Amino acid sequence: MQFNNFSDFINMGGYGFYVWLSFGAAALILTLLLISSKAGHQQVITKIAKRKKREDKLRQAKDLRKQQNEQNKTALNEVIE
Amino acid sequence: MTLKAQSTQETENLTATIDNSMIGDTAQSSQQLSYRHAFMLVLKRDLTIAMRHKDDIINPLLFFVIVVTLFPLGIGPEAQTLSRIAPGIIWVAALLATLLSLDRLFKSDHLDGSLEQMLLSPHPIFILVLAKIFAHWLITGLPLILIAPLLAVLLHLNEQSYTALLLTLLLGTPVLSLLGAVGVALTVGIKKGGVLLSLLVLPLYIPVLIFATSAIDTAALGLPYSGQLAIIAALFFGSLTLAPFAVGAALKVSTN
Amino acid sequence: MPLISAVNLTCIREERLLFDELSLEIYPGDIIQIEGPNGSGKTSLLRILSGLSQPYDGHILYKNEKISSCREEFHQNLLYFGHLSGVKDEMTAEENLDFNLALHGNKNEESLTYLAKINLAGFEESLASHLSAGQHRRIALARLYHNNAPIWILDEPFTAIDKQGVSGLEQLFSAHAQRGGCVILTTHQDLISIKPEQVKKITLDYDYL
Amino acid sequence: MWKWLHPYANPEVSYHFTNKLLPWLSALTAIFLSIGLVWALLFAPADYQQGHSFRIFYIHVPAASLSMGIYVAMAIAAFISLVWQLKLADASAAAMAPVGAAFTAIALITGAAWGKPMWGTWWIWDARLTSELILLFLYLGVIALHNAFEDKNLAGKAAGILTLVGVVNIPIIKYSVEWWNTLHQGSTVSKLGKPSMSLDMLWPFIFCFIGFALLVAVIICLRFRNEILARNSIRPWVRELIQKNTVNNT
Repeated sequence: MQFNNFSDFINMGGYGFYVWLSFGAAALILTLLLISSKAGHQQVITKIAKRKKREDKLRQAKDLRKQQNEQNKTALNEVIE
Repeated sequence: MTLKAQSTQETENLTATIDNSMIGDTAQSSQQLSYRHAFMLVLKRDLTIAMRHKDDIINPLLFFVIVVTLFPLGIGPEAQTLSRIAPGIIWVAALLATLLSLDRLFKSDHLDGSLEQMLLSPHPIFILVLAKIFAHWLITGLPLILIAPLLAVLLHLNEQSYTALLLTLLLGTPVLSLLGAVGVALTVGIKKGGVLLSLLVLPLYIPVLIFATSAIDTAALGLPYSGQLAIIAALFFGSLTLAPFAVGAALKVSTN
Repeated sequence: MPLISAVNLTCIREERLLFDELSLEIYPGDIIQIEGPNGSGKTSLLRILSGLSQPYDGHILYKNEKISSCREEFHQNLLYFGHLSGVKDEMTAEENLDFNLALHGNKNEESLTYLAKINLAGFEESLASHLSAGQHRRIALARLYHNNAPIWILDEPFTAIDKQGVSGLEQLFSAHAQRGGCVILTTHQDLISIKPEQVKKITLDYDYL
Repeated sequence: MWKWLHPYANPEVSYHFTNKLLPWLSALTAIFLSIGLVWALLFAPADYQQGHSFRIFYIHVPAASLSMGIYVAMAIAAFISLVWQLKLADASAAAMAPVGAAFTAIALITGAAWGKPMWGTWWIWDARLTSELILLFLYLGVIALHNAFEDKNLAGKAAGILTLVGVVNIPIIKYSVEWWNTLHQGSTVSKLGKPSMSLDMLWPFIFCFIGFALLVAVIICLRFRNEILARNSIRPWVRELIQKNTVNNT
């Protein structure tokens, strides 16, 4: 142990400001990067999930339209017959 | 989803009856694909367009002159200070003027579709790209070199440095055009590529700037500056051989 | 032997699957019309066929050879005409045509006759910027009359072209197909003067809509 | 080698592989980094000349060398993706760029904070600092190009070309800046001599270095995972994965 007490440790032999600035800045940047990278995973998943929902809706609408068309057709055929 | 377009039977009968001499003998009816021919073709076209669109030549030049004139106004008219920083000012201004003119290198061709046609031509892309870059240098680099001595007078450049200034510009401005072309090719498909272009290209210009200004400074002291010139020449040949391929690859990405 | 064939093409644009595992073979004499609603990937397909765009997956063959390995030969035999006509405003009609022909390695002795054929006689010396949109496209289309490239890939060739011009072009297409070339085109209009049995249709429809 | 590599070139396999790798890597990172940092801050001796300010060294040097290393790794990935069309290499290059930029920024900030007590000024146009600054510009260019394209595959290709152009230029830039620096070096600024490291300084340094390198690996893995998902969003396996994920959440 190079330091006798806590205030010595903070003071860093007069260089405290510079040492803690360096360590603080590094810690800040790395934590932010780590958090954003980790959060990115969930973001990507929600984004894809949202798009999937939209596509499902569109597909349903398409199927519905097809069904209606067929119904109309059969109705028309019945009328003709 | 699989679709198959099948050949109809009729077509074979038809082809038999009709003279098909036009198809298939492309080698005879087309000109030899010579590099020189392709190079001259594109060069001539780009110069013709520039001549009919003269502000393309004049605007970067005016920009160059105005930027250089701003420095004495900002720094002060002392001849000693000005002659000390003259090489740097002239070179930084030349760099910015080149950057300003780069945008047009591929932009208008991209917008009207002629870039696509060039990529689809049977000529190798690098030769067409090289011709375009050479045309760009003739239109912007060469006028800069011609007007630089005049600006050097305004900035009280050391009398011994004029040759060095001209030589470095002569070797250095082609490097600026070549490296810049890579940046433009990468950003030509992007809507707001202008600012991005400077971010991409300016760091690559640093070596040229350093060696060119140092050559001019060394010349002012009356010392030999052939070392710096040799390095700029090396940069020139290096970028001359590598940049056209990078530009070709980048253009393919940008027009995708 | 097919002139040009696509093998298992997959195309993704803006994170949307336009087509998946698309294969097709195009033979000499084919006139192929690609249909589909806006945004269904017609232009993307044509650009991939011409080698301008890279597909997400799959590849294009020219005479059973990958186009990346016979680029020069393929490009000599290809005439691609996109949405953008590739005509420079600063040059005259004749200069534009001359350049476009020479760029693709063709002789350009007869560019005046080609311009006359596409109804641009008298405009040879005018700058393209003074001409109308339809005339712009005609300058680009004049290249079709110098037809030594068997593969024509034409994206909406009839845009801004008048009725007479359209029927002229259609005749040109069927003549080209009869000579042993192939025409791949997109258009929203029906082809009038080409017999329906001569035209093969490919319909693109997207999966997710 | 290709046979062995082949299964990992499948996005699904490499996604799950990365997922499995992450906890182990994170644990190792935590161990090395905590040992290294505690050692560096508390137990390593102060430098006889620079006193306790020397402790900045334990971040500055790993950050600086990693920032260069990441660029080279990114260039290799870009080369692989351009030559062999390997989409995963593209994704990994995209994952590396922000990490590299962050470490370059750390190297610059710690360099300035170290310079102030040592040289009496926050910034000097020292050759190493200058080339580090230019490296930051190169990184920012790559990131900006990535963001400028909407299509991720195109973005990857464009950024790959730029990365390769940059990697050719880095030695030239570095050499020119060093040469420029010796030319303009004023006599007032004394450069830091290479610290002769004793063993009780070397060990914490080694731990810090490995710790930071592992941290880089962890962050790159995290981002790589995201890139794979984003690039394969229409693939059935991603759809299934998301289905499971959303079911679990609700």
